[in-house]
Amino acid sequence: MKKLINTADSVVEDALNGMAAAHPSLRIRDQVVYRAEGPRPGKVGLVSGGGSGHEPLHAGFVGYGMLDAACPGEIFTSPVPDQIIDATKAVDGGAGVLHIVKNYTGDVLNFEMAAELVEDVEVASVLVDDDVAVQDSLYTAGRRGTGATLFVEKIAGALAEEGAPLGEVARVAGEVDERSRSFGIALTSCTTPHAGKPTFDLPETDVELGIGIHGEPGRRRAPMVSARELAGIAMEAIHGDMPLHGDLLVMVNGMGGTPLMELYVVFAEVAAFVKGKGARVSRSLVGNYVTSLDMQGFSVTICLLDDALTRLWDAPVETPGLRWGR
Amino acid sequence: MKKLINTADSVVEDALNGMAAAHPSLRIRDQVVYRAEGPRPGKVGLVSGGGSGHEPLHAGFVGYGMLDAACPGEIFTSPVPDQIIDATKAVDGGAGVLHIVKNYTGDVLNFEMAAELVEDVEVASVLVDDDVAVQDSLYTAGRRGTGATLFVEKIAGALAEEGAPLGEVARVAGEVDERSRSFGIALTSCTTPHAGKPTFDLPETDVELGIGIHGEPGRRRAPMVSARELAGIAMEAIHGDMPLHGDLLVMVNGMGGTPLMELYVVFAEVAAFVKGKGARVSRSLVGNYVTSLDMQGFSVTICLLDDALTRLWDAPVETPGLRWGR
Amino acid sequence: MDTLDTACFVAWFEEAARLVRRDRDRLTELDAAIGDADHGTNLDRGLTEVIKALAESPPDTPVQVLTSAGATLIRRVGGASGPLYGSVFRQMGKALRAPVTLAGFSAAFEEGVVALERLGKAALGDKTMVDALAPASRALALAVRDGVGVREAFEQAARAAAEGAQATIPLQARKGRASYLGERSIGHEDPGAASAALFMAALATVAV
Amino acid sequence: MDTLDTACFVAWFEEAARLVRRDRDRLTELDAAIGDADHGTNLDRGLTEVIKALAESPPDTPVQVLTSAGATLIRRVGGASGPLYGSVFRQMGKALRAPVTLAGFSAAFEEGVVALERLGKAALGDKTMVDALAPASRALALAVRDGVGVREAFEQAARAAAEGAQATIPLQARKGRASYLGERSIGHEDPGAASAALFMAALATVAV
Ligand SMILES: Nc1ncnc2c1ncn2[C@@H]1O[C@H](COP(=O)(O)OP(=O)(O)O)[C@@H](O)[C@H]1O
Ligand SMILES: Nc1ncnc2c1ncn2[C@@H]1O[C@H](COP(=O)(O)OP(=O)(O)O)[C@@H](O)[C@H]1O
Ligand SMILES: [Mg+2]
Ligand SMILES: [Mg+2]
Ligand SMILES: [Mg+2]
Ligand SMILES: [Mg+2]
Repeated sequence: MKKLINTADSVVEDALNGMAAAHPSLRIRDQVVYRAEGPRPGKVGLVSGGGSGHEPLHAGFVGYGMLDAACPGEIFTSPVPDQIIDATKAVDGGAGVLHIVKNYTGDVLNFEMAAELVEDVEVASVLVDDDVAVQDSLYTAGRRGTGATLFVEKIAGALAEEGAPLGEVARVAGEVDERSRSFGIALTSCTTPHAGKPTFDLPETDVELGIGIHGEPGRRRAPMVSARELAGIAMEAIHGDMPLHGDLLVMVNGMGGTPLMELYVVFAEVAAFVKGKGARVSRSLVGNYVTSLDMQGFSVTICLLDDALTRLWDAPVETPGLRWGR
Repeated sequence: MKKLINTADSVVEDALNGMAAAHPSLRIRDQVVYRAEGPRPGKVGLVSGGGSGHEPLHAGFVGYGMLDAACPGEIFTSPVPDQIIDATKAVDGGAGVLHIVKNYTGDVLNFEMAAELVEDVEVASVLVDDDVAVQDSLYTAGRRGTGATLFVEKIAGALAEEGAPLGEVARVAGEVDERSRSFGIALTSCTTPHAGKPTFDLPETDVELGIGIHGEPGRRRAPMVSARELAGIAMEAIHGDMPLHGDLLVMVNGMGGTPLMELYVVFAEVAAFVKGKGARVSRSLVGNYVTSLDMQGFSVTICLLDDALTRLWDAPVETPGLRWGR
Repeated sequence: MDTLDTACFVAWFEEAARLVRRDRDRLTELDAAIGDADHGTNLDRGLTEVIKALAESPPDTPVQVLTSAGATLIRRVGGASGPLYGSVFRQMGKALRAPVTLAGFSAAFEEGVVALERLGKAALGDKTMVDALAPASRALALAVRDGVGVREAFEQAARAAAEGAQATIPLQARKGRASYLGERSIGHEDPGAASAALFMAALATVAV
Repeated sequence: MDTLDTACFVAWFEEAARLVRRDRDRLTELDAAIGDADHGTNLDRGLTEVIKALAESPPDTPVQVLTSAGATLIRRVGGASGPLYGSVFRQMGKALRAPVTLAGFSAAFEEGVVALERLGKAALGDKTMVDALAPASRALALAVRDGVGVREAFEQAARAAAEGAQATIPLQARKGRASYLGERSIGHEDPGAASAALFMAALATVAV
């Protein structure tokens, strides 16, 4: 394993120092990333967080039109309640705070503990669980939260910026999650700095289907095939769970080690699939947004848009990782 | 080698189809990427291009405030004169066209041929050669054009958008190149789709210092060390060639397979180095911008800013790969 | 001596920290197979902090040891195991009465395990740390019933935990990350159960 | 027969295309060592197009073969080798006079090589395709001087090109990508010189 790090123990802190140095729009305090300008009175505050290793998620989405604070944990380890409590208190502008939580046991437990412990702030929370690779049954921890987190953060962020009340922001955030589905495929495992070797071994001939964003092995292993066929597998999984129709927001997301060129190759296939189903790519994102360290592979996330959601998606956003309209 | 492609022969075309599907702001015709809205009368047109495999460079920088057209060649192979001629004619708004050419024999020859053959369009050209790893002597093809290409495209693009004449746009483009230096380090080789195996073998213990963006081996091999030390090597090379002072535009660029988190770790070290020299990080970019397929590693590019260049850097830009201010 | 004093409790965590440090890579590898390869690192970081906190503000009572350890784990570990282990010890601390007899220890430990099950919504057989801790708690209760001495009671608890951890191997996970793998989680020891067995092994070595 | 007809020239490019296809991976590997691993692919793509173009609009004269091949290489290859090889054949076509004698061929070929040297600003010993083509041109000129037959002249040119390519191995590159490597370019055969040797080998096999 070769990584651009100083030590495995310091990687999260070192990367946050780099973020602080690169983005004067951010302030970092006690391992929480804030907008430099602080809370806006009357605006609902948005806090998210999770294990590190998914950059730009979440810290890269702190800024106008998106998050007010992000709580990065250690690599693949959800943040601790203290971070979330600090963030929640700090971003409250009097209108309450929405916690955007990816559905992992660790994230859920730590955000719940924080929400219970924080005082004098009205807290609502939305659970993101968009990964169709996981059966949503009593026999699992439920579906994972993956790419849709970006959609929820963007759209809820825009709504909060407009001054919508907490209940409304939470409701729309939940709606975005309900209308979104993801599926991911890995060509290689990631390597965590501490483990120092790939989390799983994947021969040159195989891929993992239905992976999450923490280097967990997927639901099954399959032979490596063309971009067209891999995109087809992901799209069939999504379409089988949520029939595609109408205007879609489509993200083809790299897992961190996959170059943009390959993601565009996948996007062409995804767009062709969408067209074949009579639906329409109305908005799109192609890039490394919700990553898994250095893993090679991709995920597709699709949200069924309506006019209101499209308008909120298009609203200005100004963060290190996502920016338009200002 | 596992890549998200259909065939090695179709990868450039497939990726361009994906770009077209993802970005309604672009039009792609005969392997040239244009702004959808076409040339603006009276505005100097900006054309760049080069081998594919460096995405988002160049096609991802077509749009308001940057390029008018990009000519992508095959992987690591400069475009052919026909593409450049087509692009040059198509983007001319009557004020002439600037060719932004990275200093590689192939790019130089093909752009020169095109410039000779194109008729009725005033053509100027700027050669980007910022890579301090290469000795600029009679005994080399001169310094390579790498990260500074982005700076030149952005700043010249802003100036063209303001309506500056061709001579002025070319002059400032050249000035940006003169004030910019780069140095790159590879942790792994890239793998081209056709070759199907790494261009060079690099053991777990070593890095290549002074690499370009085409998988060429670097100037020398050295032991893998910490991000701090690697950043120091790159910064000493730059500082030794162009003493750092005043306000700097600093890019820490990933080679395609390096996750953002590691680039931020490097950026923290680069910022500390800059501070140590009494200079100031005034503007910055951290991300995968000028890549080399799936290579892991980074490059640093630094431009000595002045007020005029800072203003042009800050001017609005709206491209798939770089966007702010609108 | 029938009662467990503050030093015993401190020694428990010191020994647990030592065992987890020793087995850190093994725990992380177990987590790599069916999770996200951080359990060893997480727990090692947490227990290092626990020992530091205990050294910085030396506890006066067993309850203080447990309360401090529980709070530190919650505040420093993150992930699933931080709040879960933290809750075990925090709840155990709440339930513990001085002086600490084996019966008192057993009853408080059981409350800790119940808090864990409630927080994690996990039951025996879900392939989690519960599968090691619940049998250990039962072993303690049986030892109390049978009038067994502290040392032997703790050894029985350690054995029960180790067996419980081993017994997770053939199970399909229903909680935590491993549940995402469906049938592919079968055939691997649960990392949390493995670390729980270390906690109980540590207890056995510090028995008075 | 002392003159080279259109079919000879077509056969030259067909044989060159065959050899480059056969040695594509070797050329790419040579380029991987000191360049960017695309020379075999580039030239194979270009020559495939050359053959296609010659088939689609069959040339009537040797000049047309060269002009078509030169233009196709320039229009379809890209990189350094596209314009450089393209210029060799385009210039050679411009200089060629019918009917094509060995002396005429040699003189035109020399003009092609001079065009290459001018365009690439490369001289013998810079470790480029010039190192194979210039010796080949000289061998042709000597053969003309000595009144050698076409077949033997082409064989001598092929030998000179092959030796010239081999002679690039110990050189440090001063042009093209390989020059970036400085001393590390020493010890490797230049890919363009290697492909130039194939062009000359092809010529030898089609000699009348
Ligand atoms: N719902 C749950 N109830 C009880 N224990 C759980 C639950 N979810 C996970 N665990 C335990 O936590 C362990 C994983 O801990 P760790 O790797 O530190 O956290 P994470 O899964 O967040 O990476 C699992 O092996 C399992 O024993
Ligand atoms: N300036 C030059 N003059 C002559 N030949 C050159 C020059 N630069 C490069 N070449 C030749 O081109 C070859 C490389 O061709 P190719 O790999 O197809 O292009 P690129 O270097 O653009 O990838 C080199 O091996 C060398 O023989
Ligand atoms: Mg974890
Ligand atoms: Mg090339
Ligand atoms: Mg884990
Ligand atoms: Mg090459």
